[in-house]
Amino acid sequence: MLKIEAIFRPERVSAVAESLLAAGVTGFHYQNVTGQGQQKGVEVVTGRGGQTTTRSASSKTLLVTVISNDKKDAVVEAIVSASRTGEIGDGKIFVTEISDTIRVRTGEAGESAI
Amino acid sequence: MLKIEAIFRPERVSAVAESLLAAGVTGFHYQNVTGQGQQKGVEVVTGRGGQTTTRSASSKTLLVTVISNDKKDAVVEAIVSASRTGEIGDGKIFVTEISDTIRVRTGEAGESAI
Amino acid sequence: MLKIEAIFRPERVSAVAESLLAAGVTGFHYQNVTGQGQQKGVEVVTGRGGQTTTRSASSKTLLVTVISNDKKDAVVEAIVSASRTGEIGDGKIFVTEISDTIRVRTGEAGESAI
Amino acid sequence: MDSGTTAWMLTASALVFFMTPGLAFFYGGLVRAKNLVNTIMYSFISICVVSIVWVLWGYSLAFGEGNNFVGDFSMVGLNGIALFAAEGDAYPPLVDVIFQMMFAIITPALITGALVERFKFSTYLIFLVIWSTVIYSPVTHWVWGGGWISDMGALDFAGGTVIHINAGIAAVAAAMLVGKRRNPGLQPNNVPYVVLGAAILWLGWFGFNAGSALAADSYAVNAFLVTNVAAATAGLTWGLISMIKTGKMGAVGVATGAVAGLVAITPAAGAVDAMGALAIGFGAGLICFFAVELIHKTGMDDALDVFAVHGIGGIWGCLATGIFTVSALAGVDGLLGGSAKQLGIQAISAFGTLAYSGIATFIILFILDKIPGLGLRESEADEDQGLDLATHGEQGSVNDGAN
Amino acid sequence: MDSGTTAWMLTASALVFFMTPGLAFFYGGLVRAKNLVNTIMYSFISICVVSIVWVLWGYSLAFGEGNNFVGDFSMVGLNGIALFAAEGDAYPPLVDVIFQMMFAIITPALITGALVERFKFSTYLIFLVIWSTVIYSPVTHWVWGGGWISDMGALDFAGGTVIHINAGIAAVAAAMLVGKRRNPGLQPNNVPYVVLGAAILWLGWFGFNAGSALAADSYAVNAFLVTNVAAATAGLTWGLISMIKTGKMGAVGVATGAVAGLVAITPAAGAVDAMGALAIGFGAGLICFFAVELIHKTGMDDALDVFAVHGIGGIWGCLATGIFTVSALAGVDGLLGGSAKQLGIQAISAFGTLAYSGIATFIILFILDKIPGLGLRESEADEDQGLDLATHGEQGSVNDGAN
Amino acid sequence: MDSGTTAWMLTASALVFFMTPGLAFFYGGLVRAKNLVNTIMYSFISICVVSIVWVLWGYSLAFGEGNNFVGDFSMVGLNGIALFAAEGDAYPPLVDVIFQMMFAIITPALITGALVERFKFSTYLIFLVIWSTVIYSPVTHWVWGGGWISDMGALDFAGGTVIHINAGIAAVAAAMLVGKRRNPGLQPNNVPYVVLGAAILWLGWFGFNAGSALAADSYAVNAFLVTNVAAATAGLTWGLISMIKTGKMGAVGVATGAVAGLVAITPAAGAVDAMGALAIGFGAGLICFFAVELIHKTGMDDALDVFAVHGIGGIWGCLATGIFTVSALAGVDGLLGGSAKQLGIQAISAFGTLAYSGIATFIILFILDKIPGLGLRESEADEDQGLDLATHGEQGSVNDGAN
Ligand SMILES: Nc1ncnc2c1ncn2[C@@H]1O[C@H](COP(=O)(O)OP(=O)(O)O)[C@@H](O)[C@H]1O
Ligand SMILES: Nc1ncnc2c1ncn2[C@@H]1O[C@H](COP(=O)(O)OP(=O)(O)O)[C@@H](O)[C@H]1O
Ligand SMILES: Nc1ncnc2c1ncn2[C@@H]1O[C@H](COP(=O)(O)OP(=O)(O)O)[C@@H](O)[C@H]1O
Repeated sequence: MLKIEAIFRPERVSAVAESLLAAGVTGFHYQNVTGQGQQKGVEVVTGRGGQTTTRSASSKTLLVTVISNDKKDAVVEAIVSASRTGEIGDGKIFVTEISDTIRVRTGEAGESAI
Repeated sequence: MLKIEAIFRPERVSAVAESLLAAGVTGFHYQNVTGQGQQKGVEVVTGRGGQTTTRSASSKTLLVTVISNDKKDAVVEAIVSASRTGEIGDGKIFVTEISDTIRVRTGEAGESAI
Repeated sequence: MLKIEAIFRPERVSAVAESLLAAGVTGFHYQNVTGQGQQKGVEVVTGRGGQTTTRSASSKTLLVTVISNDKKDAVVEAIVSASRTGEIGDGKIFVTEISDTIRVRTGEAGESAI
Repeated sequence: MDSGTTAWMLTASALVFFMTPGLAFFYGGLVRAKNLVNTIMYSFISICVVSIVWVLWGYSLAFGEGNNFVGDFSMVGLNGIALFAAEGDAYPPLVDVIFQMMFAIITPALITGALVERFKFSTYLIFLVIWSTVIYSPVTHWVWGGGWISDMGALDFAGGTVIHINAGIAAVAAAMLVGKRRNPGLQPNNVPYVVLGAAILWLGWFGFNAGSALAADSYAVNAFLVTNVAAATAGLTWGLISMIKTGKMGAVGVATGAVAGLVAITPAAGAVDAMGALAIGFGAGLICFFAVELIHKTGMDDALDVFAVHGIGGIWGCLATGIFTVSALAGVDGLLGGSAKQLGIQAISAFGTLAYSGIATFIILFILDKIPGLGLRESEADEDQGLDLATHGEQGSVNDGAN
Repeated sequence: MDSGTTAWMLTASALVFFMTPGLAFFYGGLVRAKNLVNTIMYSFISICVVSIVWVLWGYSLAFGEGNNFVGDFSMVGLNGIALFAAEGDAYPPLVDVIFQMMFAIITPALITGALVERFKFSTYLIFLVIWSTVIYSPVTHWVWGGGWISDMGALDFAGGTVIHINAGIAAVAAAMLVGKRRNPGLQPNNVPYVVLGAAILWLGWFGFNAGSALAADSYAVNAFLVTNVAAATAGLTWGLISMIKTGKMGAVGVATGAVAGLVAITPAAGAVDAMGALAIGFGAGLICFFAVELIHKTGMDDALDVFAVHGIGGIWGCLATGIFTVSALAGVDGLLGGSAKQLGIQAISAFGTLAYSGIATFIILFILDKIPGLGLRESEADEDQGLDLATHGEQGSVNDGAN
Repeated sequence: MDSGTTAWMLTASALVFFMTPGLAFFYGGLVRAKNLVNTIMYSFISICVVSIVWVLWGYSLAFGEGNNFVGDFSMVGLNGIALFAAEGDAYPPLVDVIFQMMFAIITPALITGALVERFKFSTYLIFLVIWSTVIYSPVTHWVWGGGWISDMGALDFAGGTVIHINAGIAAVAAAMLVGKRRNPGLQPNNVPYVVLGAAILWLGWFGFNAGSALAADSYAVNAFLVTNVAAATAGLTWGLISMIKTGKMGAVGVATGAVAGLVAITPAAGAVDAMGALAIGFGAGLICFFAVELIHKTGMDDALDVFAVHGIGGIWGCLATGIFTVSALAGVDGLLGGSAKQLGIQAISAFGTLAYSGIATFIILFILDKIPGLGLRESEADEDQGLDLATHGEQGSVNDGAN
């Protein structure tokens, strides 16, 4: 089982969600995070409006989904295709192996609980 | 060392927290996330009140705790027992092996830092 | 590749961010979480002001960064030095091995995508 | 016609109108985030429902000739009320309809503090109609419509009995019948909303009390002054007690204290001077603070302390009016002026209201609870999920990119 | 000079002033979180820009003698308007400048509901100046400055044509030309802001309608009453329809309904009584509710339903004035009083305004769109990121430790 | 008695009251989220504390006969002030107590913008009492109580020296003594709150300035008009400068500019016409904008720019009154009318206030800092954690399921 953590622009979250469902993902969750990378960041007005400053961090969405190993490529492709703009700041996808999944409602564990 | 990530209904968080402490967990953290799974989602009124739509995603709490391997079953049981309602949407528990833990205050590492 | 998850006091986030960049980290993201550990928690006034109660959970920041294995010590040191106060509640750092990273913008994978 | 008085009554009516949205925020900030919209709606919808009830039959039941106990149906639909001021009128007669309408709106909204986070919204809509008709209008008639309380010579300048004692005891009945929340929260979801609400209430109360002079005159000015003094004193008293007890002065406490002071000065605003207001405010801060503590111990889940603040605060104000009355203003002496008589009259008016409103509200809710399809309480699942989504299909605030 | 009337006009002006910030919150709560500041700014900056335009030339164009269609430049810079009330004046002449200024401010702000989340802010600043000058001032002249609509004998007590039909049809032109949002949201970002905004609008509307009596008299009092009754009825009607259709009564729906009721009663506030207001409010709730549904089906992205609420609501109010007019108040009979004549006049005034404002707004925006460096729409990237950061360098709320 | 004037003064007092909660939101929105409640409380508690000080002795010290420098204790506890208007009074004498009370409340609250996010709350409570007594009341006496500034013939219609210069320079003393914040933030936590606060301030300022006519007359109407014009012009000026410099017009900038305009027109509101107000507003936007920049460079941590906006804005207004005065209104000519004399008098009044308030505030705070158990600053740990939790045990908003 793999955990896919994807960081991308917040306005893409609906597109990514759709794309994931189309790729056969059964569940996921997401949240707002503040992200910093190579992206210049966002320009914010400081003080009372006299200067702007580049806030290096910018708003991103972090989406997490746990999938079976064989879906990895499809899922990565689904996320990339739905969130890529080609500009710096598009985000990253991290893949981690996880050792177990349990479904709270039924208590079932392993692949079938995903 | 294992990282337990549990997703469940927000209103259960106090119950889960208590249950975890009873199971001997030393620390955890949690946050609001938006989750999507098999659950139908929540009905929201759209526009000015003429229709409702089912928002597939619903509010969930994601709680994370790092524990030693031997506590896994007790902790999973603690979470399941405190968050199960038996209805779709109860949530999932994901287990990941982690390689190290460091306590910021003392710098100590490994099991004892958990 | 390692994923470093650090929990620390929210007011330290700028210091940690700077310290990480100085240590050569290329990106990270963070968010507010509610954390509970040994720390007594925060005193909140309840009801209309007649009593205070200790809310065991307190606000923390969770910062996540993915790095190459060789940077682990430098990064941990960077975080610890920037977030330690010496008081209970300083937080924890968790290290997990991850199996892959993909950069959305370019599609490149592995170490170079970090 | 006196255009100055008319101007002030229009302004005062607008200010009192604004109190109900203020209350929506005061109460809304105090509940948990998942019930914020629902709590706001309890107040906001009262504006809609009660305005209609009032012009259709509420005003007539309250101010129609009728008997000692209730008005009549002579002015149903405002029938027969002149559109234009007659010679000698200080203001056009519809001013009374407007100004009193705003009081009728806020009173049932006050009750909802007791029942938030679990009461069934559709039942509440019906409750609003019945309660306004069966309880609010008659009690108003008692005090201002020529009923037994006014006959007795009780002093209630701006509605301590009609509004606060009345709503306070109804809150007890509601809290008892709807039962405790499954899982009450620890902290208010939004303290700025609580302060905003309290500030709007305070602002509106200038209209409430100074408007009750029904003229732009010296009584109005004095009422304005004492209103501010009592609220300030009660707010500070509450804050300081809280600071002494816990080391912290919370905004919620100061705001609640100020509201308690406003409640207490309401009946007295035409009868006491600034020094009396200091005393009444101090008493309100002190008494209501400990009333909250005490009532919490009873285990009754009056969620936002309506009885402690409006009930007890209202009773204190009602009695204090009998104590601090200045004869230059009210024409009668209070206890401090050497006469206990007024205090006795005040006490009777308070207890009459407590008894009638408490019992009648209990009966109304008891019946509504039994009617199939109604009932007082939302389902457990809805209560857990939060009533914003369950009842209104809305969330207080949404900030995920997907929206 | 009548100090009571002066007092009321000052108060009414302050209340109408407050409506524009209220609108900022009403609209601001309805958009997505990333456009909250931008939406608020559309209204707030209108206060700044239009106040200046108004004293420099707007007032003169609206109220200068001029001809049947537009005023003149005789009072540019308020030149020649006496600072002091003359003998026999009910109030100092600057009262008209003030009171009318507040109307001029809110009208273009109303339009912005159609174009939020994508309109270019710098172009909007220019649009404000042009629209106020070329459309708002003339239409005001038609109705209140001695133009053809007033000559015709149309009844428009507080500006149903001038403000609401005018803004409503301008919104259609704006929505058509700026085009659809790339990705409209599902839920409002902040329901309490919507309610706060609606409550402030409602409050301010007492000044708007009762102030339009231009005196603290019986007309003002009646206008106040009918304003409240219509708003309450429309809000409840909307909420109940929504409850019947979806099982849920949302706060956004009730708030929108109340605004629709306020819009509809605006022209009628000096001509109908409380029972007429009940009918107008009920009609507004019903008609505007379904207008929203219908207009959504056309695919036009009038984001916050300005045309359905202000346009259709305004037309309904304008016609309803011709139906429910009570001759005791307005001096003419409505359809219910047996005369269809007034209804005809009302219809002509509505259609005149619709035609002129719709076409002229379309032309203004069409030209602004073509001017290099202007254009109507922010870039796609900015729209996606949200206009708060892109245009104002600000975020609605920030709560990360790093700040 | 003039009921119209009384009605207006009651309304104006209510409007000025509302400014302090408005300020709470204006300031509260600008700090970081962890200090939101604390910042709101600085303003809100001033209502409670200063109301009491004012009726007990503050009013007497300000308006008692006394000497050229300060009043006396003759009206302690409002002793001797008639409850009823005498023959020939335009309004009941308590109107002065009420209206002036609201000014006394907001002035120290203005200062807190300089010291937010680190000042010790318990010390602040004591500071409120002392500052009101030792500085506010005397300076008020100078200008309106028959003291040396009024003797000199200085024009200060609504309190440019008493309120704004006074608070502005006190803010400098406070910022210097309390020292810099450990870690000032980058962005305001809540821009809508900033706009809401600014809008309420603007609304309230109509009461502040037009109420200072002490009558519902032509002066009040003119004051209302110029208030709006100056605020609008300053807000737009600020926004446009910001747009030119940074490409972005932020809501915080426009709101701050509007407040600067309101400050600047305050002393002039009874002496200039709408065109003068345009000039004063433009000047305020321009001067205060660059004052903010300049003062930031000094390194003094006047957190919310109180000195730049209220101090510099107040001085500009004070001098501008001497420039743009229209003799038809003020009875004297300004510089534009050909006389430099008034300008000189204005300058002296400004500098007198600056000197006294600056030095005296410094001394008060210096002493409070040294008193064991008091001190000016919260602990470093508390400052880091945020004063909401540390001082009040509250959080601005809470939205985790556990609550
Ligand atoms: N090493 C990393 N660890 C965790 N998050 C990262 C890392 N690198 C980038 N990110 C996240 O990805 C986002 C986009 O990265 P950025 O470097 O700006 O653009 P790009 O991925 O297009 O090169 C960042 O805002 C940050 O949230
Ligand atoms: N594969 C997954 N990866 C990540 N989160 C998941 C996954 N499946 C479910 N979830 C989370 O668990 C929640 C509950 O899942 P759901 O399928 O609705 O109900 P149940 O677990 O009872 O079958 C979802 O809202 C989502 O947040
Ligand atoms: N086992 C754990 N798993 C996840 N988070 C933890 C764990 N232990 C501690 N934390 C987090 O670290 C924070 C600080 O821990 P705490 O025990 O209070 O102090 P310290 O680390 O200084 O001993 C907690 O608030 C919690 O968020």
